[in-house]
Amino acid sequence: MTTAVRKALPQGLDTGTMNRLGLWLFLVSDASFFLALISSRFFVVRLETPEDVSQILGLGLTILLLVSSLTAYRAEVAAEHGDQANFKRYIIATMLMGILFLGGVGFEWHEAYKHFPPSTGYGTILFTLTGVHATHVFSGVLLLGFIYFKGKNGAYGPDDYYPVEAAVKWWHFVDVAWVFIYPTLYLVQI
Amino acid sequence: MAAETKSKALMRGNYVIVVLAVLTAIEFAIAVAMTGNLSATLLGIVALIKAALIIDYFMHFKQLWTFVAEVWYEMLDADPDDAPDDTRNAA
Amino acid sequence: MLTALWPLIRAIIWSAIGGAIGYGFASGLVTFTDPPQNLEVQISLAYVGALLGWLFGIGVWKYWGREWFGLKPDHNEIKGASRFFSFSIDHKVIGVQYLVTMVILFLLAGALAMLLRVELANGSQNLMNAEQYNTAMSLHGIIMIAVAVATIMGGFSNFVLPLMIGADDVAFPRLNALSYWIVPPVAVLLILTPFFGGFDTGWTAYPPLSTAANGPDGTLLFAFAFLTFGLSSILGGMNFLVTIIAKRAPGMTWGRLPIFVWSVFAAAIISLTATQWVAYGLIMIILERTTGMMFFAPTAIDAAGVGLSGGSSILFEHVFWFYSHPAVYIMILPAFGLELEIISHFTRKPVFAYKWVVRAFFAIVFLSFLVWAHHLFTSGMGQNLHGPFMLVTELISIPTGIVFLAALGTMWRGRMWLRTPMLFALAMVFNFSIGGLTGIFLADVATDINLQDTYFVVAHFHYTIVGGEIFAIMAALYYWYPKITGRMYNETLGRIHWAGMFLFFNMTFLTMFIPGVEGMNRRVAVYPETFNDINFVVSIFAFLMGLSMIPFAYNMANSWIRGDVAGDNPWHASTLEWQTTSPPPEENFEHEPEVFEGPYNYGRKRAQASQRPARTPAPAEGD
Amino acid sequence: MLILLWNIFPVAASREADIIDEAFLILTILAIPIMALVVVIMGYSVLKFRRSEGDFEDAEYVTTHKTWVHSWLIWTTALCIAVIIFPGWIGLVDIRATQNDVADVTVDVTGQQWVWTYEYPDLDVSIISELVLPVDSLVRFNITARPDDVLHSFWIPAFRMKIDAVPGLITKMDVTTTEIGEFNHDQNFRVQCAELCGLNHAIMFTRVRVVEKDEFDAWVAEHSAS
Repeated sequence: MTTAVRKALPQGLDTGTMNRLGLWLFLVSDASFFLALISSRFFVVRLETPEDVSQILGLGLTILLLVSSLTAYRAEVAAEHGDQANFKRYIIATMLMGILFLGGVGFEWHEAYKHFPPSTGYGTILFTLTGVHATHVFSGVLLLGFIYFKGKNGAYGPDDYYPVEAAVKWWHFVDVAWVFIYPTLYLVQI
Repeated sequence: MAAETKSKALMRGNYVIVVLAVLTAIEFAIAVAMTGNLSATLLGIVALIKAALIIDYFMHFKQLWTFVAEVWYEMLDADPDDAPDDTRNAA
Repeated sequence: MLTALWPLIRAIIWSAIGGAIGYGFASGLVTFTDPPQNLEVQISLAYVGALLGWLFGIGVWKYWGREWFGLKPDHNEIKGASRFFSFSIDHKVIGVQYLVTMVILFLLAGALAMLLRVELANGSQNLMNAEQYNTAMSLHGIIMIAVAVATIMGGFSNFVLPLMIGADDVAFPRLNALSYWIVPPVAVLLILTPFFGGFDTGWTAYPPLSTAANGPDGTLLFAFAFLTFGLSSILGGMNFLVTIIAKRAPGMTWGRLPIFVWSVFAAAIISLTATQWVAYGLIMIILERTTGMMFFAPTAIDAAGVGLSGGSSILFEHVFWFYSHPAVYIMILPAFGLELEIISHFTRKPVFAYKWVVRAFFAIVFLSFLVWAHHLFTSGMGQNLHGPFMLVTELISIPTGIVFLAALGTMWRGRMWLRTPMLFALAMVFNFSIGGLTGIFLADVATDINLQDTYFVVAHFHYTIVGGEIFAIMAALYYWYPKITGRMYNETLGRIHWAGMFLFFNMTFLTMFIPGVEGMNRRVAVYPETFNDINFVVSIFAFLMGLSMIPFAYNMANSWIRGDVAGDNPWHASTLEWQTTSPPPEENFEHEPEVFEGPYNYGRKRAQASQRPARTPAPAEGD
Repeated sequence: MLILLWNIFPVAASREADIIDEAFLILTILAIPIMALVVVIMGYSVLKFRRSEGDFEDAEYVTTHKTWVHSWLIWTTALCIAVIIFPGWIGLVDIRATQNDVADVTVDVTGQQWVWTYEYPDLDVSIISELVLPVDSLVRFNITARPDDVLHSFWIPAFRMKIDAVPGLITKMDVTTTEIGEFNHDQNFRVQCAELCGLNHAIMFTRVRVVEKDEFDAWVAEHSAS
């Protein structure tokens, strides 16, 4: 650990790197919010999951979101390589899946209201977790739409695709959150 | 990243999604087969692996990691005395 | 004058419009719900609307949002006095905005404390009824918490930190402006709470008291205020982390960072992550109040009243303290940084054991996340948690001890110059020793069982936060006053302020330990007559301490206009912020500074006698 | 100084109170020299190492001193561990020592805004006006709050013991009474709510009376429902 091995320190970083770093830190911050959300489930209802929870719907939502992550990744790769057609196609596909996901959550809420309304322990947790997550999905759809409308005329090329990367990263983050929410809400059992 | 060819990047995405699908199937199987704390722990581990895959391959985690590593190293060994002496002014 | 205030007036108009839209929308919404009358939903959405309108009006759209839609942001007319009332992106303006806001809030909450002491001067009811007392007490608490968090992390970090690392601005200037401009709505909300029935829960807002259906709506306002403030804190934390990592001047290696920068870095990590937890706690309160969710109540109970399923208020206590304990380190870590910084410059000696202090800061950050449950020793949480949390809590005294070693070691054989900043820094070392040592009594389960929720706790945290942090803030205010205003404060008044505040602070709060040990509980307007005498004494001292703020306020305001011109570096300090003009030009430094030596090279043989000014070297040839 | 401190404790009327006061005293005795060290070093520095106005000569360039830092670390760590073990850990174990014993008297306490209710399930007594306990006995309190009520905290300053009353949760507290006393003579014999519980939080207290065992039996006979 001497001075000799110390690598050159980056000082005065460019705006792109700063933006990336800022986004990462915001994601770290938001992740701790989800950590709080998920931990409250184990406090309020422990491992209790009612039988009325629709496992099919839960699995369907999970698959939808995972596949949308792939399409978002493909959109980013396309933008990085200047492939305009694929970029538009995959952004649209991701957004559609996002909207479908929101529809699925809406259906879930409709069903859940009958079986476990917000005045029950599990209902409280379900509505809060899916509500917060759906808000994130909604913001992700908006961001992707924004990127689409700005980029459909070729605004993003191999050198300046950072906005695409940022929107897609946000989308992946929402996906990661769901990766933890899914077992927390649907799969654990007493 | 720019050095990576497009087909290679896309292929990697496909691999990742296949592994994610398999892990989701395992998750579901665990939930069907087991209950209680054991099930919850295993589900947590699988979810961690899935998240790690997405974070690492889709979100390019090493962007952040560079800085985390640097800060970690520097906070343990930040010393004004160690800073290399500059000789430009003295010359 | 009116033209200078125009951005503010525009923001107020827009927030009224936004509030009206939110209220109308909510009124439409609640007609579909059952039961249809829920005023809290309307208050909530009206506030959200008003907040968005406020931000829109102050300039978020004009200077920022337009850009996203391909329109040209319009950012050139902000000059002169009006920049202090508008969405200015200059970190120095934002720093001044923060500092002035926080000093005003500090004096306001201090006045509330005086009211509380009038009520507490004897054991019977004499000024306020219980409801008014609870509201005043809660407001004093939360406003002071906001002041304690934001004065350093918002005010000094903004003004000084970019200068110290030789940057032209923070990493995200517009985000920085946003994180200031969501603070005034917080202050307005808090000041409005008495008109919505007050809020009677203390700043801790433990449910079920804070979610009680018959409770006042003021609690909802408080929850929104705290939530908004948390958002500001998160954005600020993120901004400073990126600034320190990315915006350092050439040659400003990590080892050459002034110690204050390190302490802000450590505190920013906490405010980035832990604040989300209290946000969730407050969201739970808001949801439970507005939509009838059940986070904090058992959903099924047996005959004996034991909850069979569902949550309990202990959930909130955990989530709340998972933020609020680390939050005291958001307050005190930068205060340690300020203390060491000032002691070093006023003894003309480097910070002793710099490397160890940096390590200690990060050790405190790490440990601070593991100690929250020491606030819950008497809450009925699982008994097996008591031992581990006692252990970890007491371990924090080890890195804190390192900071004391550094302070004492820097003083030792230094060449001390006792000006007001130094006097406050020394007083802070003294006060925080008492604060820290009495903390051990509260970390120890056995003594905490008795002392929890007594005046011992009140005295202890006033020793750490007022005696520790506010004293450091005062030191920093005097220290950087010439840099911020370009003028020198009045030394005599400064010393009078110091003497009064130090003396009467200690007399007030040292005395306050006694009723705590003798069994007087906190947050009460009336108490058994045994405690009459001692409380009367405490009240007298507290008023005298309040009086000592008069020379302070006068000095700050008067010297800004009439003070002597201070010169660029009145303290002959070596760090980078003193190597530019006072106040600094808009771009901070005439030329981008390049750093050749550590921050505290006092007494070191330099290659050239003129090297210290050369920390901002002349432009390279051909420039 | 220490005698002064000793006197500020209110009456210690239980076994637990003695343990807690002892812990407090030990921490105080440990804290005073540390405080003195800080004050002495600081005071000496202020008096000895002054410089006059306008003198900007530097002090010696000393950045660190390995021996000092290491020995300081070792000493603080040793002190810290000592405090964790005693009085921390040992005090904790001492206070909990009675948890598995059979209680002489059991009292079910229910808190609500702003009244405490005491039920002696074995003795068939239910009362809100005062809490009466026999001396030299192990008293076990089972404390809860009404399910639709708010948090309270059950605290008797004379016994130094305190625990929250949480809706939906039963918390337990053991007290071994050692001294006779009553509120009218010493105000520390009171059950005081210590967790802010709304409007009348300050006056949510009950008188406590610790009496001889035969007097307690007579009291029970008088108030028993059967």
